[in-house]
Amino acid sequence: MKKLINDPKNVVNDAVAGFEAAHGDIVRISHDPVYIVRNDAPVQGKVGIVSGGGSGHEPLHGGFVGYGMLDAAVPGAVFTSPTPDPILAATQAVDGGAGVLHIVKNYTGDVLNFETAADLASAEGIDVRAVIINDDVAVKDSLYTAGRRGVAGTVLVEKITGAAAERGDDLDAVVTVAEKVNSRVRTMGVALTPCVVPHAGEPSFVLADDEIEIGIGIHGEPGRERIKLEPADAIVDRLLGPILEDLPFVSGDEVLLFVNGMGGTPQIELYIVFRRAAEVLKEKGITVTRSLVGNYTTSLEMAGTSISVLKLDDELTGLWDAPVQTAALRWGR
Amino acid sequence: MKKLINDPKNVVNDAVAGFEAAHGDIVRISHDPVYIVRNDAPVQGKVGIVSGGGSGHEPLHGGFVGYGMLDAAVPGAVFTSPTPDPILAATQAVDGGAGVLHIVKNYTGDVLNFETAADLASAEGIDVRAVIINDDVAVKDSLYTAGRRGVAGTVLVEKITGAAAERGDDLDAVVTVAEKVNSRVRTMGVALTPCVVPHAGEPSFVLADDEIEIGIGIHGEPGRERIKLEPADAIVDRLLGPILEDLPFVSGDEVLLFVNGMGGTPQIELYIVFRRAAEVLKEKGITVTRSLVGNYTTSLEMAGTSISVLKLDDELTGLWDAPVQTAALRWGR
Amino acid sequence: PTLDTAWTVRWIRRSAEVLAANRAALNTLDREIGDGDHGENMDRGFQAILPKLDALPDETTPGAVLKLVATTLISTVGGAAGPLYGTAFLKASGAVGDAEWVDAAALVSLLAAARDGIVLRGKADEGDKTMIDAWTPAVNAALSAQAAGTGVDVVLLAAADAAARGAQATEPLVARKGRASYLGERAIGHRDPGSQSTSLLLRAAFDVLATA
Amino acid sequence: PTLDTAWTVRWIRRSAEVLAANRAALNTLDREIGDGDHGENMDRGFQAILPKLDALPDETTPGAVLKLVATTLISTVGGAAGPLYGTAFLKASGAVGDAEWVDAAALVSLLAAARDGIVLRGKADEGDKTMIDAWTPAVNAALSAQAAGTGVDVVLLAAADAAARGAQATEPLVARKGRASYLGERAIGHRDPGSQSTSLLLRAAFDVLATA
Ligand SMILES: Nc1ncnc2c1ncn2[C@@H]1O[C@H](COP(=O)(O)OP(=O)(O)O)[C@@H](O)[C@H]1O
Ligand SMILES: Nc1ncnc2c1ncn2[C@@H]1O[C@H](COP(=O)(O)OP(=O)(O)O)[C@@H](O)[C@H]1O
Ligand SMILES: [Mg+2]
Ligand SMILES: [Mg+2]
Ligand SMILES: [Mg+2]
Ligand SMILES: [Mg+2]
Repeated sequence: MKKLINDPKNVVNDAVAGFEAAHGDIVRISHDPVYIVRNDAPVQGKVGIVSGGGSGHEPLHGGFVGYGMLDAAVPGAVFTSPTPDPILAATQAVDGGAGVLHIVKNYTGDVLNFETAADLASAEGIDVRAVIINDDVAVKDSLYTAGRRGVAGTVLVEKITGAAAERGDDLDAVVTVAEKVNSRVRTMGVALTPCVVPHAGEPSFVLADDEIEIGIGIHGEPGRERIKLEPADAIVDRLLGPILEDLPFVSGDEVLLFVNGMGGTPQIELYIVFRRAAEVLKEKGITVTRSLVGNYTTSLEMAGTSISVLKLDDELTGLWDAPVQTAALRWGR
Repeated sequence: MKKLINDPKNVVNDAVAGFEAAHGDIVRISHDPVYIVRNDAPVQGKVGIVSGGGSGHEPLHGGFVGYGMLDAAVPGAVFTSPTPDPILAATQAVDGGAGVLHIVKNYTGDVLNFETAADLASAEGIDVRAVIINDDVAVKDSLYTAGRRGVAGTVLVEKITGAAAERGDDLDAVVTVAEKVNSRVRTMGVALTPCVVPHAGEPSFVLADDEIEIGIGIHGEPGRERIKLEPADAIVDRLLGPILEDLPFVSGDEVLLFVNGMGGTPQIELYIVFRRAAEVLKEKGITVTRSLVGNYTTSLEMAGTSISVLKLDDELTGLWDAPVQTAALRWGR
Repeated sequence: PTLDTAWTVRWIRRSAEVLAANRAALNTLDREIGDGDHGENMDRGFQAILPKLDALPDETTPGAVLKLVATTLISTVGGAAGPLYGTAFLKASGAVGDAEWVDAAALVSLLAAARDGIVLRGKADEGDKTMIDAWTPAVNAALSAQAAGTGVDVVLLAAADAAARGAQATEPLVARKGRASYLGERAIGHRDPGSQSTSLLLRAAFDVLATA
Repeated sequence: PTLDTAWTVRWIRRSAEVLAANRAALNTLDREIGDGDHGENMDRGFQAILPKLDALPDETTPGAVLKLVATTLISTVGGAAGPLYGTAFLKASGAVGDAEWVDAAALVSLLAAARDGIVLRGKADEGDKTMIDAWTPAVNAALSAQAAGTGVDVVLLAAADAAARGAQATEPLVARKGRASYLGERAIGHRDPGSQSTSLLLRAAFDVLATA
């Protein structure tokens, strides 16, 4: 394991300190308990948006704290949900009197810890609601499992919901927007190489030199199936098929196409993936009107990609286009 | 070699087509010869800024085409300078009557091919000037070599020079700004793992499990020395020392600190690097007033980082802050 | 043997030792069908308890110790295991109340309350390939032993043995809760890490009794 | 033997074959002290020439063939080698002018002009560990042979042999131009890839003469 780290136990603390040093114009940091909060929090009268989860997916979530997106992010240890204390503290820090929304990826640990924090915050009189993100179509038979996982689609939920809160929507309306985005976005990923959790020091799984894992999770959890490496276009077709069938997306839809890098994949490859995905959508009569390409929901140094497709309408497009000013996503200001 | 590609020979073409599909709001693409040009080029009366070089360093340079930065980028084959034809065509496409600046990283191939293109463009009556970027302090004895290499500092030159052109500076003034930035920025990098050029199919160099390469180039060229892996803070100190001595940077300076990812390094590690670099600068009385962290000048999937420090003054800070709208760098609009 | 405050403290200390020793092994189990951090999570939580045990007031009850464990786990472990074990210890603490020691009947209540707490939060059934597959057999075995009129040592041993068998019995299962549920058939042949840590915890409870 | 248009075309075709066969070997040399693409670059350039050779008009001169090679290399190779070899062939073309065939004296001028073109663009001195270290000995050997009154075959053989020795002699050198110059002492022990491709090109020039 070769990493640019000091003590594996300090990875998150060191990184958060670096984030603070780099982005003091956008965020403030609480170091104990650890959370990242928008510089001007709490914004009076605005619904506060808090997300969080295990570290190792950067820029998710800290990179999305700022005007028009998240009010706070709570990073846990690498790939481990944060505990309730920092979630509670972050919730308090962003409460501007209009209530707080928790955006939670659907993992047992995240759900339970956010639940506990929400209970504690409610007990202190804060109106807290949660939306659980589960955009990953790789998980089958979700009725009989912990359900589908929350993966890269989370970025789109955070951006659009953040814009709704910023324009002044009340808590109910913000929840409705978040649920709407979650219900209209589908994602599937592939891994070419595993990642190495710093404290573990070993790869999270092993792939042969000619193998890839279709349907990989963002913590290196194995996916749907392990197959031989194929040309990029064939891999894209494998990812896009289940995505398009699931909603389903149909001819005439306008969509946002998001090609996400898992952390270790060169950008040039992400654009090769985007090319084919856009081509397939076009063949099906689906119009790509917005796009996002880059490392936005990563799994440390894993090589791989995920494709997300979000069915847009005028409201979602408008909220997507609204100004945002975070470390990792910025436009309009 | 596992990559999300189709035919290795089509890597650049496929990626450029994907870039076009994703960023049609910002750029237009010429496919034969291949170059990427700002949507509204040529901008009448504005100095055109063209850069380019081998592919594999994305988002450099295509990701920086757009308002406030480059007018065109010319991607060569992976790690291979483009030929004069596309450089000439891009130069013609961005000439708005005020002349064109070529921003060229200091590699023999880039310098020679841009030189030939400039000769051809001049022969057609376009006023072309070139600035050669050589920010890499890893190369010693530069008097007796091909000189220092142009590495990540190029991004800063492109941003600031682009802003100068956008505000209406004439060609002489734009050249002066570019040279000023180049003269005030210093960079050094480290590799933890090599990269694999698609057509080669083999790693560009071999590092043992506990070895790192200090002073690596952005094409996987070996660097100053190969040492055993050390904690991140110690590695940062090794990179920053030669940078600060070289200009030199001194107490009282205001700087832009840029921690660049080589492509395969998780963002969390880049922030660990940033933390220490900012700490060292602070100890030396140097103030970090602007920062940039991320994968901006990459070497395919290489794991590693480079640190760049740019000595700011009011003019450069103002130009840095000026609006920019490109695929990879965007603010103010 | 008496399950008093001293036993409770010894149990938790021994658990911390055993989890530290099994950190890598639990990580490996979790890497195979989860995300590889279960050993890390449990070790972090129990290490955080140790200094607090040292700072406990002289006059304290088993229930108070269990509550301290609960709150510390909740605030340091994270992941799925943090809230689940945290709730388990919280409910266990509630079950023993202010008593100065735990008799066999109270021990059964303690274990049942812990298990019920986990089910309340995690909604897992037996056979879902989770820590419940260690807890439920343990509770059942403890109940049988206590009903047969045995002492706390035999009850604890029965619980620990049943948990160990329960953990092993997760191996052939397909998971329906937790991260392993994403794997479908591919989870078969791997032991659930949470059931293994449960087995380690209950074994420690007996071991410190035997070695007191 | 005569160095006419047919020879020139055969030379370039053979060069394309030899470079394709040595693609990986040249990449490897370049990977060791550069960026690993020299074989790829040269192969791409010479493959691009082949269809153009087929399309040449019947009436053409050695100089016109060399010019076609030059422009094709310039517009397809990129990197350092593209402009350098491009300029070399351009100057070589200029040196032979409209002649229908190249005699020994013209051959020496051709080689010298090629070498001078490379120096003009790349500013390398002998001993800088570049392709010049193959070209300059080749030019000198050709000149000596021609001065001694030998035929074009002997002149070409002398050039090819000298280039081969020159390429080999780059191995102990520290580089002062090109990417290898960044390496300092670490370039020692590795052959310069451009000197090797020069040696291959000049050998091909002789070989197609011998086998005509
Ligand atoms: N819904 C649930 N009910 C009971 N136990 C569960 C549930 N979900 C997960 N677990 C237990 O938690 C263990 C994983 O804990 P841990 O690895 O620490 O958390 P995470 O899965 O968040 O990484 C599993 O092995 C399983 O025993
Ligand atoms: N300034 C120079 N003068 C002469 N030859 C040079 C010079 N710089 C580089 N070369 C030659 O070019 C070769 C490298 O070519 P190539 O690998 O195709 O280009 P690049 O270095 O751009 O990747 C070197 O081996 C060397 O022989
Ligand atoms: Mg976890
Ligand atoms: Mg090259
Ligand atoms: Mg786990
Ligand atoms: Mg090369």
